[in-house]
Amino acid sequence: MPIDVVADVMANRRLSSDYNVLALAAPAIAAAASPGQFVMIRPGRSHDPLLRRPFSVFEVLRDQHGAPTGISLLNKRVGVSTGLIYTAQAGERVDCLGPLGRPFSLVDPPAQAWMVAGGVGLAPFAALAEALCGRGTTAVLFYGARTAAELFYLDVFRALGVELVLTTEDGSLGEHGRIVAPLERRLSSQRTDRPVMVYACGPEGMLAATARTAARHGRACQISVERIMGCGLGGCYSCVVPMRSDDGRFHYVRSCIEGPVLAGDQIQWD
Amino acid sequence: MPIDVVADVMANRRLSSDYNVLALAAPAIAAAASPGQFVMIRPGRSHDPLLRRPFSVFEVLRDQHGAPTGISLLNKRVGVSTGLIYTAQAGERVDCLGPLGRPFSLVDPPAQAWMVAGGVGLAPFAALAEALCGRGTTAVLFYGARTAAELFYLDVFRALGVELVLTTEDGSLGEHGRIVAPLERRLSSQRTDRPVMVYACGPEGMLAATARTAARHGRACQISVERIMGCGLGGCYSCVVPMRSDDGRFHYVRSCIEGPVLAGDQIQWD
Amino acid sequence: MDLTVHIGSLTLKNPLIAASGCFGYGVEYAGIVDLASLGGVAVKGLFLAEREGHPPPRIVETPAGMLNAIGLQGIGVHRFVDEKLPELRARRATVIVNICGTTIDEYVELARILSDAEGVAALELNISCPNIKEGGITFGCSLTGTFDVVSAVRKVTRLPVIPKLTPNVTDVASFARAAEDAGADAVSLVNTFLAMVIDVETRRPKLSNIVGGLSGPAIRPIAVRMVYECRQMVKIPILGMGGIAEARDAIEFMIAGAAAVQVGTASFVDPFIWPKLIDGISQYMQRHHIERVSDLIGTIDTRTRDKQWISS
Amino acid sequence: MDLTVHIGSLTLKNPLIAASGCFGYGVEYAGIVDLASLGGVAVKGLFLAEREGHPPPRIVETPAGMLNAIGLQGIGVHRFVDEKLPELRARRATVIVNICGTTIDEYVELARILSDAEGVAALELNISCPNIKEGGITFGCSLTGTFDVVSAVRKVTRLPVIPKLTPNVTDVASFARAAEDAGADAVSLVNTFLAMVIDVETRRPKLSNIVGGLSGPAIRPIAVRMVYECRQMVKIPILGMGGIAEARDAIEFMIAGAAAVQVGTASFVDPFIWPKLIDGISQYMQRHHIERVSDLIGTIDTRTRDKQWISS
Ligand SMILES: Cc1cc2nc3c(=O)[nH]c(=O)nc-3n(C[C@H](O)[C@H](O)[C@H](O)COP(=O)(O)OP(=O)(O)OC[C@H]3O[C@@H](n4cnc5c(N)ncnc54)[C@H](O)[C@@H]3O)c2cc1C
Ligand SMILES: Cc1cc2nc3c(=O)[nH]c(=O)nc-3n(C[C@H](O)[C@H](O)[C@H](O)COP(=O)(O)OP(=O)(O)OC[C@H]3O[C@@H](n4cnc5c(N)ncnc54)[C@H](O)[C@@H]3O)c2cc1C
Ligand SMILES: Cc1cc2nc3c(=O)[nH]c(=O)nc-3n(C[C@H](O)[C@H](O)[C@H](O)COP(=O)(O)O)c2cc1C
Ligand SMILES: Cc1cc2nc3c(=O)[nH]c(=O)nc-3n(C[C@H](O)[C@H](O)[C@H](O)COP(=O)(O)O)c2cc1C
Ligand code: FES
Ligand code: FES
Repeated sequence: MPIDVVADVMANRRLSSDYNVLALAAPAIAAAASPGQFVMIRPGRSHDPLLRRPFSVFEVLRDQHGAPTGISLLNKRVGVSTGLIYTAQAGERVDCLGPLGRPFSLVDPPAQAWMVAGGVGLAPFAALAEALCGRGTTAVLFYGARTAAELFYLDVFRALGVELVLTTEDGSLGEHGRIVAPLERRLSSQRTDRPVMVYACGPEGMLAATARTAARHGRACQISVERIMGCGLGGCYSCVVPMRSDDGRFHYVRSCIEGPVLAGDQIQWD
Repeated sequence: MPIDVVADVMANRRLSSDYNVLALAAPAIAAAASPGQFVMIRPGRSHDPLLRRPFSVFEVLRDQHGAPTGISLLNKRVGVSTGLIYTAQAGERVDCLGPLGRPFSLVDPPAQAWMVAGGVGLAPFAALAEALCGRGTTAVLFYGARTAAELFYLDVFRALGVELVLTTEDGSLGEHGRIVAPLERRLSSQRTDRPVMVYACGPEGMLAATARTAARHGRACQISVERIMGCGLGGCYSCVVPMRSDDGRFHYVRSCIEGPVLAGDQIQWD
Repeated sequence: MDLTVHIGSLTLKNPLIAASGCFGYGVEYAGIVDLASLGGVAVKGLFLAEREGHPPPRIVETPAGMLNAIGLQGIGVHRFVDEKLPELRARRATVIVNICGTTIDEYVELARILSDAEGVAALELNISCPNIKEGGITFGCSLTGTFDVVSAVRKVTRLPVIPKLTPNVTDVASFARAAEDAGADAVSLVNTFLAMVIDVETRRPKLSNIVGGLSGPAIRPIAVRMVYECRQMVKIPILGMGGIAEARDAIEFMIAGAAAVQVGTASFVDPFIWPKLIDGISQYMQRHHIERVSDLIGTIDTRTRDKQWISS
Repeated sequence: MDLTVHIGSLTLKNPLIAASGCFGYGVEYAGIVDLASLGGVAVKGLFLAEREGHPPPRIVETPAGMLNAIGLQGIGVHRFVDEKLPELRARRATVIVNICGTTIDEYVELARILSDAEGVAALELNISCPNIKEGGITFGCSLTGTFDVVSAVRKVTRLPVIPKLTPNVTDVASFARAAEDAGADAVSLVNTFLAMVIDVETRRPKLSNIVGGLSGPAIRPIAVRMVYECRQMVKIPILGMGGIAEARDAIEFMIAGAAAVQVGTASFVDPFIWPKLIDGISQYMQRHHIERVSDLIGTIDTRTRDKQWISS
């Protein structure tokens, strides 16, 4: 069951002029969260902004004994609430409801885990990588951003033993271009008897391309979708994603409770 | 002409669980303000709360050379915006428009100045007392509050040479009861050939009683009224006060531009 | 302290109802709220058949409000009765079913089916959904349409019949009167205000449906006025709603004339709102020495004051 | 870059007008805004005679909005012409006079007086003030009333005639049509939404007038929808308003169909808003390579998308 806490801001680390990592004191949510789940955040108490906003659980924070103390969010400033989260100061309080949604399902060796992240779509993968590496699963992170300065936490992933494949749109780091290109090449070169699970999160165009690429290569693919969410609990039906129906048509499912992680080959990309 | 500044909060001094003094960096407003004028404050940038709120200029703050650096507000938390002002932290920014309205007119010796303050109605009198004492005018502050802990800045007034007459509703300091009682007695005992100007700010009941008492004793009285203000500039007609007309009826004047200081004997108290 | 209120033959244990479309089918919230602790649960608007609703984007936030154009995605009445009602019954929820139709016959058919089902406490007739042409809004914007659909449903059910009125009319009270005349047990108001937001960068509407319904605190003062107007026009109870986010707001609607209130948008913001609302109402009653919450209904004091002064 | 827009025979130097009742008689703001820099100044609603208006409290804040029930306090048309118009003229303001009457004859009389006065650019007929019974709202809520008052004024003046419509009706576009049919040069919309707030501690309305008009960002999405609806019904220009607080909002109204916009409540919050709005609009035009601001009017793109996905 999700819980709602008034979480103290423990720290706010600015990564760039648009990105920051906000650490929230929320031990119970931290203890309950699985990789791929999200929280609904409300950074103020007025009616403007009104609704909460969904954020992936980026890291589970722990004290020196390993006990969960809180979570962090990787935030990209795009509008009102993400702006408030960008400027939040330690000591402020933020309403935090979670953990919510269906997490990623993890794979064990010999299966490999390939994570595909675009921009702020990196958010669910820090926790996922930790969980995967913890069970010895070989993990690769395909990570694309606009520019080198927006490729974050590379050391953290390296320290976990994750292989990094990077792209930037301006060519300032890694391969020049979009992240689906190296993913595609690697899928083509991977022996088909070596099991691979593809995980993806990022802009919708990238998700669609990843799902199609994975499908073409016969690889299962778990997509974390990002829809506008009114409630995060299945109450409002705002967050729907079209899923293929048996009759060749589609039906809408609520990505907050049936997702945010959905099977790439079942989503109706159009 | 009023100016609008995005003022840095320089300090926030809590006086009690409801009262605080907020220091704002606003040199130009500080330089232009006269005692009795007010500013329109907006402590946030969202549409909720929406409108600015009026606050008296409490102190004009100066650097060591005496140059104005900002103003302070004496704030009493009663609702949304005053709540935000109560919790504002140094470094936050606050929209501040002013100075606005007609100030008190000052009196010179031998006239005495008797200031009558109820609760947060103390706000305009720190600046007024400073100006009056600066010109050698004998000043008395009649100051009533609920309880001793809500009588603020007594030392400041004493240091200026202001005589203090205090009342509390619970009798914890000064006379037990309301402030109009000692004012009334003092007016009765004051020789009529000794000129006195009464200044008053506070709850409306107190203002009406003060105005009536002053009138009964033939003393001029300047009242600073507090009305709900939409704009502070004469644009909305929300802040009106009924003033006596020659024909025995009344007409409404906008207290933001014709006040907030109005002649007590011309206000239609009813 | 007595929190019960009466809506026709129905007694609610308190005046707080989860608003239709804002609480799924109720079962989604079973882990968060004790459904039996609510005065009622108005489930998502149901047609006879399943519907997919509108393509996303389906909501957009606005100042102190939100627009929605869900398009009444839903599982249809049969699956509701089979799949959701048993759990709602087991959890002892007071279930108000919000029904939508294209024709009077559809409303009648829905009413028949739901009258036969076990565990339905009342029918709320959605004749006010602004987002789909076939969602009864043609009934809701016409006095005779309102009268006709309410009378037809009235004839086939013993359940309390509660038409839900649209605020997008000149004189909402006349619609309340038409509903009362047709035999409604109560009226619900307001549904959402027809509205739109345009993305200026693309010049396209932010909702796929172009227009949507405005809900949330932004509309509260209009909704309170409408409840107040209807209170003067009809005797049947009013279920008031529109932007309730705190106990104070619920009390405001009751003072304006509502016998019970519904909460929609605010429960998105705070799904744990229900016990807070009940506590807040109880504290208010204690502070004001009010024994029965129903003693608040319609007690607004509108004596004009000659007084020019706020306090004194 | 060309910011001019045309309202009938009138050319405004930009589409930004100070909304009536929110800018006094204009002269109050002369020290803050260069009045000549505005597209127009709609002065406070004027009756023939002086009026004191309603007792305070006259406004109350609501979520992202405010209610007002000023009650049209005003100096009457004669004092306006004598005392205010000369200064407005001297400051080269484009003056739109908002007029109110109890009878058609009063509107006609006001129109006559103002047509003879020097320095009036247009007449805005206030047939939509929700706060006073005698403020024309009876005309504003009836199609024939709207038609009759507009035609009567039309006959006696060559000034552009701009009825201001109320949003408190089922179908605002039909009122725009009635106004157009009667010879209006443009329509203004929206006036405020009838609303109320009750103080739960005292159970009294927060406004002395019980009800008041809701304005501010809260109503913006409803107002935009109404402009969009009217745009489809009439050819005459629309002066759009309701909650505009940023350049983006003004542009949104224009894309929805407004030829010009008015700003009320937001100028209380930020009296220095005008140059910011002009800058914001200019920057938008530059970014989107728009040469004439009038090229924005009604350019909303409502092609339905089959697309299920927001970005791609
Ligand atoms: C399951 C999930 C997990 C997410 N995780 C993260 C994360 O870890 N870090 C992060 O920075 N962002 C994340 N997002 C996206 C984030 O929720 C939006 O960026 C945020 O809601 C925008 O809020 P705002 O007030 O800043 O923007 P607004 O001012 O409301 O709008 C700005 C833009 O953001 C879009 N938008 C608004 N609300 C949402 C929403 N709920 N979802 C998606 N887009 C929206 C609007 O269409 C608009 O284009 C996640 C979204 C989902 C659904
Ligand atoms: C000229 C003038 C000078 C003032 N100086 C000071 C001062 O120095 N220090 C100080 O603490 N307060 C001062 N006030 C009062 C202060 O403006 C209000 O307390 C404040 O506006 C309340 O805002 P809020 O958002 O906290 O309250 P809200 O949540 O808006 O309302 C809470 C209560 O305050 C009342 N109220 C709301 N707005 C106003 C308003 N504009 N004026 C009066 N009452 C209002 C409401 O009726 C309600 O009862 C002054 C008022 C005026 C007119
Ligand atoms: C997402 C959403 C879906 C809604 N669906 C329905 C519905 O199916 N049937 C209905 O009668 N009202 C529906 N409504 C209207 C609400 O029940 C309620 O009347 C309105 O939102 C005002 O209340 P609020 O401001 O508390 O949300 C919906 C509202 C929202 C926000
Ligand atoms: C305090 C106040 C007074 C108003 N007075 C008038 C008026 O005299 N005549 C009129 O036509 N509209 C009047 N209005 C309505 C505004 O002109 C405008 O239509 C409405 O406020 C919506 O715009 P906004 O949201 O930008 O304020 C008034 C509005 C306010 C807030
Ligand atoms: S966000 Fe409300 S149903 Fe998914
Ligand atoms: S506050 Fe607007 S006229 Fe005085």
